[in-house]
Amino acid sequence: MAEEIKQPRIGVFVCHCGTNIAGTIDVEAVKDYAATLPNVAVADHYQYMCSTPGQQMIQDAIKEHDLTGVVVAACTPRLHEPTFRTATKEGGLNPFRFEMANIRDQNSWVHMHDAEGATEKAKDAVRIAVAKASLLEDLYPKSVPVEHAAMVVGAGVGGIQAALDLANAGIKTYLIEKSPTVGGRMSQLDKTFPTLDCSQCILTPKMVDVGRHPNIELHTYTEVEAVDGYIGNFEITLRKKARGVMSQDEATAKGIVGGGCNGCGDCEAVCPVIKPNPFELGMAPRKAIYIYHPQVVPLVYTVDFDSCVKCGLCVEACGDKKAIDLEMEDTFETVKVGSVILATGYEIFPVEKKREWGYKQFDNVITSLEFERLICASGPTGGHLVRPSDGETPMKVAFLLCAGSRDNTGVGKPYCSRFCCMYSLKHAHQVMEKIPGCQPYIFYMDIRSFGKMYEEFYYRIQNEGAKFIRGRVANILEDPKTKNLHVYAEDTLLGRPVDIEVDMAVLAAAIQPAADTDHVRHLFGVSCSQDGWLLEAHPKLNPCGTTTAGIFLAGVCQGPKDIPDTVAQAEGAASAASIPIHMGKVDLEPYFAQCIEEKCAGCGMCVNQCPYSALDLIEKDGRTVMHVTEAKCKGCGTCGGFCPGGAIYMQHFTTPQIVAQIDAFLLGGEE
Amino acid sequence: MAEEEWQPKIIAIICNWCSYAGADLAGSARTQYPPDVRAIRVMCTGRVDPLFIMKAFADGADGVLVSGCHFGDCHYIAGNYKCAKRMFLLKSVLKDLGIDDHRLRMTFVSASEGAKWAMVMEDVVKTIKELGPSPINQLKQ
Amino acid sequence: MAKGYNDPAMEEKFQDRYFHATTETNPEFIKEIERLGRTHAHMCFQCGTCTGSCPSAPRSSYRIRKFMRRAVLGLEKEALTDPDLWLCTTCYSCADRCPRDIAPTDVIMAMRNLAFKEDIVPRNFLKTIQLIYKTGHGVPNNDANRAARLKLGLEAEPETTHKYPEFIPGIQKILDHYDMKETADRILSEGEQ
Amino acid sequence: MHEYAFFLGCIAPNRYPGCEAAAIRTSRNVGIELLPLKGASCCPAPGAFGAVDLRVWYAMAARNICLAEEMGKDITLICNGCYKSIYEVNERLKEDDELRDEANEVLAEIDMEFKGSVDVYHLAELYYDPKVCGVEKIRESVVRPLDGTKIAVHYGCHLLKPLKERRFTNSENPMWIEELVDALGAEAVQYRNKMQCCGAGGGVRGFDLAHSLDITNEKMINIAEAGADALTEVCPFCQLQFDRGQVEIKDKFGIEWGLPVLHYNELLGLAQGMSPQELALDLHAIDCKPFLDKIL
Repeated sequence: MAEEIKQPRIGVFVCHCGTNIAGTIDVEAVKDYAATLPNVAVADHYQYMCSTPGQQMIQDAIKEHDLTGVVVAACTPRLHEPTFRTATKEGGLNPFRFEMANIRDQNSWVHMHDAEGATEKAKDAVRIAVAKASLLEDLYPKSVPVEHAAMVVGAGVGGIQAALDLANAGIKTYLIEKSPTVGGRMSQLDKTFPTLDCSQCILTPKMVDVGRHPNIELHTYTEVEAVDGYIGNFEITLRKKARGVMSQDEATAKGIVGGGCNGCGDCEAVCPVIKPNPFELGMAPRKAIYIYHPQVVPLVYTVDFDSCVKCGLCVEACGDKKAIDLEMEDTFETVKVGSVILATGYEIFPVEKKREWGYKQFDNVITSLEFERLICASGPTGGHLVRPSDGETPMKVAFLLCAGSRDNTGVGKPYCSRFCCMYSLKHAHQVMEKIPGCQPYIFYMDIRSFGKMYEEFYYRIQNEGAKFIRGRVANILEDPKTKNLHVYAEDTLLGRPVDIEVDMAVLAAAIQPAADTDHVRHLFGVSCSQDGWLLEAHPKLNPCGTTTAGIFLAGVCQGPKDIPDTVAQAEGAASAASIPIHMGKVDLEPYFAQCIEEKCAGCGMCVNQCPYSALDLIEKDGRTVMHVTEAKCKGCGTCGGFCPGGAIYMQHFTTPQIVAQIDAFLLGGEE
Repeated sequence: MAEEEWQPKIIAIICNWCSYAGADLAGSARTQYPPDVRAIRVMCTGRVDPLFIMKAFADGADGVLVSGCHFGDCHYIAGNYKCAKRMFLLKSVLKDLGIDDHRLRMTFVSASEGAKWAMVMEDVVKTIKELGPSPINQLKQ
Repeated sequence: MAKGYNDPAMEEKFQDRYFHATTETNPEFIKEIERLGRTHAHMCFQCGTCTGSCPSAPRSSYRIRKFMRRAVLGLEKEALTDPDLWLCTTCYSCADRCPRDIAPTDVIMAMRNLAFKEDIVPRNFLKTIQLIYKTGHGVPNNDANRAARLKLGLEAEPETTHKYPEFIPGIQKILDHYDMKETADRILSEGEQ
Repeated sequence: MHEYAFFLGCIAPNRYPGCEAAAIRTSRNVGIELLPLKGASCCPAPGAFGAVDLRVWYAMAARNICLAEEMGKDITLICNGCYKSIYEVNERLKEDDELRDEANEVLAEIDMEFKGSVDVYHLAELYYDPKVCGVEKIRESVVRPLDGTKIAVHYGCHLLKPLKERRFTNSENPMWIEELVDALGAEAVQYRNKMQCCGAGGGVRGFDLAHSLDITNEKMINIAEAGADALTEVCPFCQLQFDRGQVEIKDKFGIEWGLPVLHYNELLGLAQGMSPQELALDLHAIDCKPFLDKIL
């Protein structure tokens, strides 16, 4: 802390960012002003400070002027702090002797019409930064080893892909899924656009792979209970929900030779309790002991303890396999991983909230996901599309796009759900293919067929005879006798209101984050965007990362995407998540708290403030003082903000540094 | 200087993860707001020592804004709760000292709320302009 | 743009039907509409939910979406002189269903206000103004009704301006503040000439 | 006893006085006292006046609200058109300083000031609100159940829409007036496009009568399909459109429906034992006798 006291010598570099900054702020004036500030040894400006010549300027100036600190007034530290720290280091200074003044994102861009005000604000920002830079010290990141394992939360197609990539890269991977089987939403779909290959056919091999990959430890019917630790060293507690049924491995572990569930289904046959199957969206029954569908991975039955009457018939039927334990309880397991990928997916917006379309009011109004099950050969009707009201084959079907998407009323979702246009085209194709003479009507505002071969698919469906009506549906009314539906809209291209009587209407309902997303993101410390989707670190340059080091995102949990985009992002996330694991160690930013023992009264009030249990009281030289476990400290500074004796030294955000910033703003500047 | 319209001195201490990112987002979206506020970045509002704020007022700040994550969204679990509690207490201290407690404000702006950040800026500047120069500045003169 | 044909019928028949965005439109129109209607009409994306909800659309040429378009583009004259403007029953179904959270009905009401300033207004509206000016009521009492009221045990005149005519001058002051009576009388008398 | 200032409007007292008489008596039976709002005028009609100059609409409605503010009573009323004007203007002036100042500038000329001190309720919503009356109390007040009758309900647009500016939560398929009808012993029947407009509003009845009647006629087709014995509503202007409108429909289109149209208060009056004479049902253009025969 207190080696040789050297008069600070600061170099200030003002960036033009092309015209982004220089178009509003008088950079010349800011540079000239900086040169007048105390401790400033050199001030300069340049077109693009982040460019190679810009960085070279910093390196040269450090040497030429024997600088002790560097200030760059440019964009935001959230973008280029790493760049300039590297330049500072290359110039021979400790990288933490760099400070940034944000004069673009929080200045020139938001005060575009107030050049004078913006320039004054930029001068103040530079003055504040110089004040801090004058007090910066050498800091050394703490290097910690990384656990050679990863976790993927959510086993839809995104989670499956990410887990397979990690596992194939030689990383032990825990794949966590809250439902009894992997597969997610994609396993509920019939066919996929634009290739029309069967969803299950392309997904099942991957589902099987995750079930038997030697590097993947699959935990279905399991939820994340608690998360502790930091990048490289997450300790994650899993709640393995009581399944009521043991797998063959679990049975073997308990010494039941040849026992455990082999998926024979004898239990299901005798179970007297019938409940709707959520996989079939309630359109087919299941028993209290169930599997969602025959392709489940793992092929192990699950007892729904909410509906089980514990009659014991299943236990009898299971016989010597002894797989069923109706007294089973939740168990907990803690695993250690280096990085985590969240792939928690989505659910359908409760479109009955948009009452005008009559979902859940009229039998023959269904959602697109229900349509997928009804048209699917393994679905509740064996792939025969029928009207829920009477089981008849529909000959006219209306497809309503943007059912709750692009909706600013506060009831629906303001965003585009992004894949509804394409699957609705696919649905139109399917009804024409399966039911000769069946006429689909697609009510749309815009057809967003943006992907590879998507526009061509639109062309094909139009050619096959689907009728496109450019108008959003105003409302649907049911003919009380026939249960047919009247769909009211305006054909905006024709300029006439339309009333089309159809047998069935399919709502391309908006999607929203899966129900537990908020809970999961809080566990992992990940932010969300305004719509509740998990927030990426940067929308363009870091779409798989989050602001919490070591946590990555894959698939729809980050925002609506179709299967190709989900898989692509999953592979990206897997790659990103594998980097620290392959490096074997990570550097933690050295923003640790330190105890100034002379000032510490040992009151211990800070100990309770720390959310990470990084602080303890210890006996030292006959006194009680606080002690920081650096690996646990994440540098929030909550202890430092609280300590009544000012005995906590928050590295890089020290009290003298912050007070200097405050003073520089309020007391410094022109007299 | 004195002849011109009075420019309030307002300082904002904002957290790195939510409000600072939200302020950056207002920038990317080019949402315009008045330039009166100067920001100091800390990792978490939990770092905000009440003494910083007292120092700012003693130095002559007309207003102080502390802005962090929404409750439940703190990058460090609960630093924002702890800060909010301190701010609440501090407000009553300010009142006792004869400083209108509206001069100190705590807001919660997430990384995705650029527009809200701009609204906060508008509102803080408006509030402080309505309150006028800090009584401490008047004393100093 | 006139073509200079000597036959006015031909000039009319072949009149320029291009939409001239720079010369034909009034940019103030949408601002006035949004001020009066208190709704962000410029955010309309022409989905047609309004027309699809409209009880007048299937029995007339009235297309509320078209009026929204005219508002957005500033086609003031075209909007205010179209008699369909007066076919809105103000049922507000469009307002409840608009995905952009606009109230098209209030856009129509704002346009009607602007039309009234141009003396474009159906006679029935003016007659209502005259009745209210005179009696305080748009649908005033009559002798048959007075008799019926007495039979019911009510007073012949209800507890309104009918029973308390001393309130009528106050109402007239409000209407006079906006020159309502004067305007109504003038437009109606001009129509009779 | 809950006391309210009773805003009469125009059509109820001047065309269907039975509605007024019924409202006063039926509400008293369920614990609501309606006090005369002396000197009230036209609300003013939202379609007719809002269309020509919204500023006048605000000022005139504000004057009516001021009368109740002077009484210190919340307002209740029995007409959807009045509800739109009085309720909406009250809420908007409370929220929007600019609108309020503009209205008060005019009101100052007649020594009045809008303060925003009262609330506005439709009597039907008070009937449904368990804190004031509630369906059970309505049911208990019935002495002559309307057993065996099928009644179609017309809510009317301005009661529920625009929904964002109302206390209600559903303008697409509400059922609460049906509950109030069922409480009288009648069967509330559902019919196609229940929420469609009666066709009268926005000045259309005066501007293009045939157009407005064509809308009404579509409703009559749908109601007839459901086999209703009568139609009930909570708006005298809708009542006028359905009742006299049927005569006009016969004149213009040659179609005769003969469907009795009764305000909910008239229906409630019958169920509470009032005679057709006490409700002046003879003033209705469509003879109510076929309906009355089923219950008397």
